Amino acid sequence: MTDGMLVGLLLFGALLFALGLYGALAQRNAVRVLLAVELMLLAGGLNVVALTRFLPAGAENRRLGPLPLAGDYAAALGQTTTLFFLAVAAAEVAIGLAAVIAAYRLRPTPNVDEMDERE
Amino acid sequence: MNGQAVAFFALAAVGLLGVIGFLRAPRILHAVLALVAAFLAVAGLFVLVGAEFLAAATVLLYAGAITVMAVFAIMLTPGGEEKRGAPRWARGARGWAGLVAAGVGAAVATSVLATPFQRSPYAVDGPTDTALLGTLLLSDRYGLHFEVITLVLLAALVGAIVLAREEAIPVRGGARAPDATPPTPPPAPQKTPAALREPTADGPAPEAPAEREAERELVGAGRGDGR
Amino acid sequence: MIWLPEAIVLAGALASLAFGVLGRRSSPRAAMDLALVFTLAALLATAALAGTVVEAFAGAFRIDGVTLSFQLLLLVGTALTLLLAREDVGAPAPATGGAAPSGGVPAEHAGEYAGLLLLAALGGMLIAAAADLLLLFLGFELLSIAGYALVGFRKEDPLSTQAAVKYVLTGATATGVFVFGLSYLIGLTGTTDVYAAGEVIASPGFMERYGRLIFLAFLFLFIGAAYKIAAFPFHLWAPDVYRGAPTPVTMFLAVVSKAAGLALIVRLYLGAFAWTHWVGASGLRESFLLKSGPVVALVSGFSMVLGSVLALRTRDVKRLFAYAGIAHAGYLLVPLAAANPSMLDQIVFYLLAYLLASAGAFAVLRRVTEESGTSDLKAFAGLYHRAPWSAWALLLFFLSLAGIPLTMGFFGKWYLLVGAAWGGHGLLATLIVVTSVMSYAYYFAVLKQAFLRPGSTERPIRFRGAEVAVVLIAAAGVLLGGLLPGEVLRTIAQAFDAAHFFGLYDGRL
Amino acid sequence: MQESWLPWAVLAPPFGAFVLLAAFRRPLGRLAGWIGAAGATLALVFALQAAWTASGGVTLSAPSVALLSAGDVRIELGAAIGPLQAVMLVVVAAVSAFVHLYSIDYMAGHRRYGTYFQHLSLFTLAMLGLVVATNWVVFYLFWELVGAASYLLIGFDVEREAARRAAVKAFVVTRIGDLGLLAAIWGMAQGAGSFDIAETLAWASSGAAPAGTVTALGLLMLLGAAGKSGQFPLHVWLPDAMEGPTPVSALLHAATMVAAGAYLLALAFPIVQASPEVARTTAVLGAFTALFAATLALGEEDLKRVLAYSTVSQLGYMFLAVGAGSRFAAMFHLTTHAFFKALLFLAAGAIYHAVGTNDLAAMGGLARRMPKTAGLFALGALALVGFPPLAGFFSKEAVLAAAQEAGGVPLGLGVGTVFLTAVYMGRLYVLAFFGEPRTEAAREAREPGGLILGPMAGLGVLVLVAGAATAPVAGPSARLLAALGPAPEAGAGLGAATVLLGIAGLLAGRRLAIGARCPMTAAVRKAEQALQAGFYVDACYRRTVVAASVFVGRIVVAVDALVDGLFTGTAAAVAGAGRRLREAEAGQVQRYNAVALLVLVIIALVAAIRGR
Repeated sequence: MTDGMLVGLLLFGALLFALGLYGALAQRNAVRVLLAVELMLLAGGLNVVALTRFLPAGAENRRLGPLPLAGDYAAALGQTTTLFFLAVAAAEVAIGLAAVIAAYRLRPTPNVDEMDERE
Repeated sequence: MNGQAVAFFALAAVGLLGVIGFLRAPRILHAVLALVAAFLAVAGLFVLVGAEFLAAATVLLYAGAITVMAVFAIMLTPGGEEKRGAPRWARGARGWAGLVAAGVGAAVATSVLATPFQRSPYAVDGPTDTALLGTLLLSDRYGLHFEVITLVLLAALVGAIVLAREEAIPVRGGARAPDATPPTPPPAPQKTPAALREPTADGPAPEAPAEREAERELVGAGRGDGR
Repeated sequence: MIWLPEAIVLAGALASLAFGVLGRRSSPRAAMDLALVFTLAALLATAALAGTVVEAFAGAFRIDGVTLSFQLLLLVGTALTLLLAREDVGAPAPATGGAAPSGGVPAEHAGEYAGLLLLAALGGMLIAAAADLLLLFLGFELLSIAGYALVGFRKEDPLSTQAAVKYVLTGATATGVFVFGLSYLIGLTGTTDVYAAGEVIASPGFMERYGRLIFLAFLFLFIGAAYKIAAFPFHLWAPDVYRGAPTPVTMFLAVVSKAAGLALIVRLYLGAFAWTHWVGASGLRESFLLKSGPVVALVSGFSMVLGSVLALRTRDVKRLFAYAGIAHAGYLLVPLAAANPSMLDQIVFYLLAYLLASAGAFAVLRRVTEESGTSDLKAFAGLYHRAPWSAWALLLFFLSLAGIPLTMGFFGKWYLLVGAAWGGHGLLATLIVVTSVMSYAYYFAVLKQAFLRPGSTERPIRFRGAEVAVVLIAAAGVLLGGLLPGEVLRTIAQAFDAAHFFGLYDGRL
Repeated sequence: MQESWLPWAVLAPPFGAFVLLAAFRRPLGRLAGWIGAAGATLALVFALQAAWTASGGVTLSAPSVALLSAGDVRIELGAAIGPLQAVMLVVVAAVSAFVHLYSIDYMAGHRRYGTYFQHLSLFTLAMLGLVVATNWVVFYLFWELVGAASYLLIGFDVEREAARRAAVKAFVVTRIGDLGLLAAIWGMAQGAGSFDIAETLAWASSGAAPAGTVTALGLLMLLGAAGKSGQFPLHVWLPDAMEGPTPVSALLHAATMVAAGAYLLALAFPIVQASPEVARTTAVLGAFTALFAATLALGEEDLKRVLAYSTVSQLGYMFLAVGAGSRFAAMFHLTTHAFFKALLFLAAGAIYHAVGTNDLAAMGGLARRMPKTAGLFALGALALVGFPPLAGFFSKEAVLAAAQEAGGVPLGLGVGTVFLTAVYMGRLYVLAFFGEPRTEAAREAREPGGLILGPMAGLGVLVLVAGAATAPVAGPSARLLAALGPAPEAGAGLGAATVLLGIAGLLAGRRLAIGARCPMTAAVRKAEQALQAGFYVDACYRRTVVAASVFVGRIVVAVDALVDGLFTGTAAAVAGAGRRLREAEAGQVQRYNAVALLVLVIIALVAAIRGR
């Protein structure tokens, strides 16, 4: 992988993250907000995978000692990390959608700004 | 410009278009479809950097499970922003959010561009052996993580069931009825939870308007009427 | 068996969940009692580990002074929450309709209620024990996700479910920010180990090359974590969520969640960032602390001021606690901003004071709001005549929270103040004083209702046994800490020596 | 320095009484009063013993307990008694004992009899603790506790709205001063690296501290003292504090608590002295307050409020003395003032019992109905005005002699105050005791019982003899006061002048009292209205301090509205400012997240562009 490729991937990740953040902050529909957050998480995953392909800086470390297959290990580490991100993303969406449905049952609107019960 | 670069730019373009489509589409189901395109593009990028297993997982989880879940939720909660124009505050919020997103994007992009990346001599290219992933996941260190993630999913599962399940007991104050109406008698016991029923026209009368609306949206979204 | 406390809590969670499925018809409260027994057992197991410094799971899991002191705080908070939550189960919802501040959790969900509480506590404990970036993140998520569900537990109240939605959305956004920061940290350092990441950052030439991105990573991680303690800038979920959640869950968020969030910040910030030194390009020694300190100070200062100002405007007691909690989050960050050798002691001591006083106040608040069906300030009118002892207890708790002498909170604030002065942060010290004075105003607003205003009724309020227990435990703790602060502090400092936390940097484990 | 348990022993009896009363006040019934009185009396015995020892020039130091330690900084719960502390202890314990005894009858039959004595014991404990503290943190702790006890006692009659409001006002206003003290403590600890009182004072006066810092610390401390002692412009709470029971006024708001401010300055004397600016400010502030409050007293129609303004005025004398560099004069005046002002208040309480009001317009001719009370009141009044051989004459002369050092203006103000003091006391006395009874109650007024007259008589004796405390024949007391500093030399003329001024003032006061019932010209009436409005200072507070918080809130709203208006282009947002603040509490979490995140975005951008 080349320098340019890495920078391209990181820039794409930054863009994905920024757009996701925009969606999370500006969308009114709760489902859309949740999906926008997924974009942010995916951007993080992409970053790790790209960076660990390129820079296994932790290949030697006083605390962890030398590692076998340093380069492959680092790449696998990055992908494992992203797997965890994916799993967490799924859990967040599940609970988020459940909450939206529960709120909708009492007050039929999926829009966050209309969820404003005051006594 | 080699093949890799071409593939990268193509995938990135598809991804961006997908995300923008997701943000701009007036109908939420269109938005979700656009998002699927973006997810697939990211999966393609994963293949490009040699993370094939991850690509498969992304397709399954994001393009598959999460999107389907979202569609379910959308069907169950009709009446989105299409109904009325955004209130004044929402227009203001867009300005703020745009400012924040632009700022964050600019900060990260500037930093990335200004950083002199240096490829480590250890770095490897080519696809990663999926077996290594498996070994890592069951290693001393990440075995613990693996167990904890099951707990996270367990918590999500239990929490989602508790929240989304419709109680057998009647909900006080008229769950479906608007605030002003007098309390309606509790609906007759239903065999299937309402949350899982298909939106058909033969439902109980008080619930019809909401579900009709869902139907209308589905039709409008061009996904067929399911009948 | 250094993971015994976690194992016990996990067993408790699973047992409660199983009990909820199998035996819910017989005696719903038994699930809560079961959970409480497991929590107390875990408390004992944790206490038995005092003084241990050891690692497991290839260094991902670490027991040291910080771990144990935070875990003890979390378990005490969880136990008190369970005591309060016990009364929620199967209790009839108040007759005032959907907008009531609290209300019953359906008896058939008792098992899930207890199980999720314990899972959330387990997430907090994992945070406290994690020396691994991913494990920290997973603990954070376990705590958050269980919390989202708990907030929406009063399913028949729109306030509760809508609070859950807001909590999820804000939380998910914060998670996104956190993950993005994490991706850069893990990607650039190539390791998920907190301390190893710190070593990589400190390695020669690394910061020259990747300093910008590392700083951004720190910024994102810190902001994402600040959400959990309801600190600026992700602080505004707190009022609505505190208001809508069942009161025991509000207390859990105010106390346990905050402690866990602080553990997250301590582990992450001090482990990987703040303590790293390297020789810069100019040949001078540089430290990350100098770069990150102002950010922490800013977040801390904004939290204090915003929380205090907003608290002055509210008339709802649960929301008031949320705003005050934002200010307290600001206080708790002061030691990190004004880094000094005993900052961990300061945090733990203040956290303990805050935990005890809040728990007691929530116990009183729960009963009072339940009786009157509203959490408006006027619910407290005439409390002195309806339940004099609880009114006095409330006075004690509020005095402690406001930091008035002879209570634990006073010494907590003094200690922070000393620390801030020590670290040379005059402005933060001033803010502590000024916002404390503002806090007198809003705490006294409640006390004024309780002592000086006639209530609409003179009918005595009868407290449930579990609530009385919480109030008594909290009052005893606040008084003990107020009268013998030195002893309490010494106990904290000795039994759970925070210095071990930095042991890695001294060549010790 | 001498190791001794005595400093703790002084605190023990009131503490014991407080605990007893807190635990068993209901079953104790009438006994509660006696327990409180016993506690105070025992404390007095220990205080006298400590004073005796301290007069030998030693400082009694009690074993201390470490309260907190943070690195090098230690906070110790210690106690010590030097000459300064000994004087203060005796004054506090003595007045407290008399007030306790007096209250046994005075408060008899009150619904919250036991609670009253519980609060009183708590106050005595806190006040004594404040005096013996060796550490600023502990000092501050007791300082706040004293304030809390004051809050409880002012608002003791919770049923009355006025009492509740006065309690809150006292709490808030003194807190402004407390902030100053807190800041001063913090600054001293910063500079000296210690919270120990002796160490910080040594640091401040050693010259090691930068002059600017010392001045700032001194001014902050002055702010703290002014808040507690009701000095201008923080005096507004003291007259309102008269809503508390009269014995409370005598103990807290005349003799001891309000004198804590003067005591603080005497304690921190090295700081005051180390900075000429602070000394000058203190002297001018004190002298001005003395005159200012005396003027306010002229227009009051309420007996207790006249005495309250008089207290503010006399406290001004103490500040003047400290500022002029004489700790001796300040503490001497503090002592005598405690005795005669407590006497005056107790007599006022007796009148209130007999007439049922504090309104001067409802009195008159009481001298015939209550001769003993009238006599004792006259004794106190003459001491206040400063007639020899009463206590007030000597101490006031010492203050004025010291004021000569401070320059012409403070001296002039101080001497002028002598005249005004005589005027308002003369007017008060004539209105209350001479002429014809103006109400039925005044006609039926009766002398109080022995348990009320007794403590008054006791204080009367002290007022008679305390003037001689500095004379060599007095032995220990003279040595004790002499240890505080040299007695200022007074010219022979000064004493004579004050006496003449006093006589002239009394006569003028008599005229004023009689004239009060004559038709007055519009101008005089208007001036009097201005005086009764407290020189508008109260209204001024309402307009500034209270309004300021509202104002800040409005600014926040306005800024928010402005920003919003920029984005949405709606001018209506400005009009709906009030509604918008409510919205800020409501649920639009997303937008607020966005706005809040903006701050961090800016940091990120700056970091990215600057390079780390």
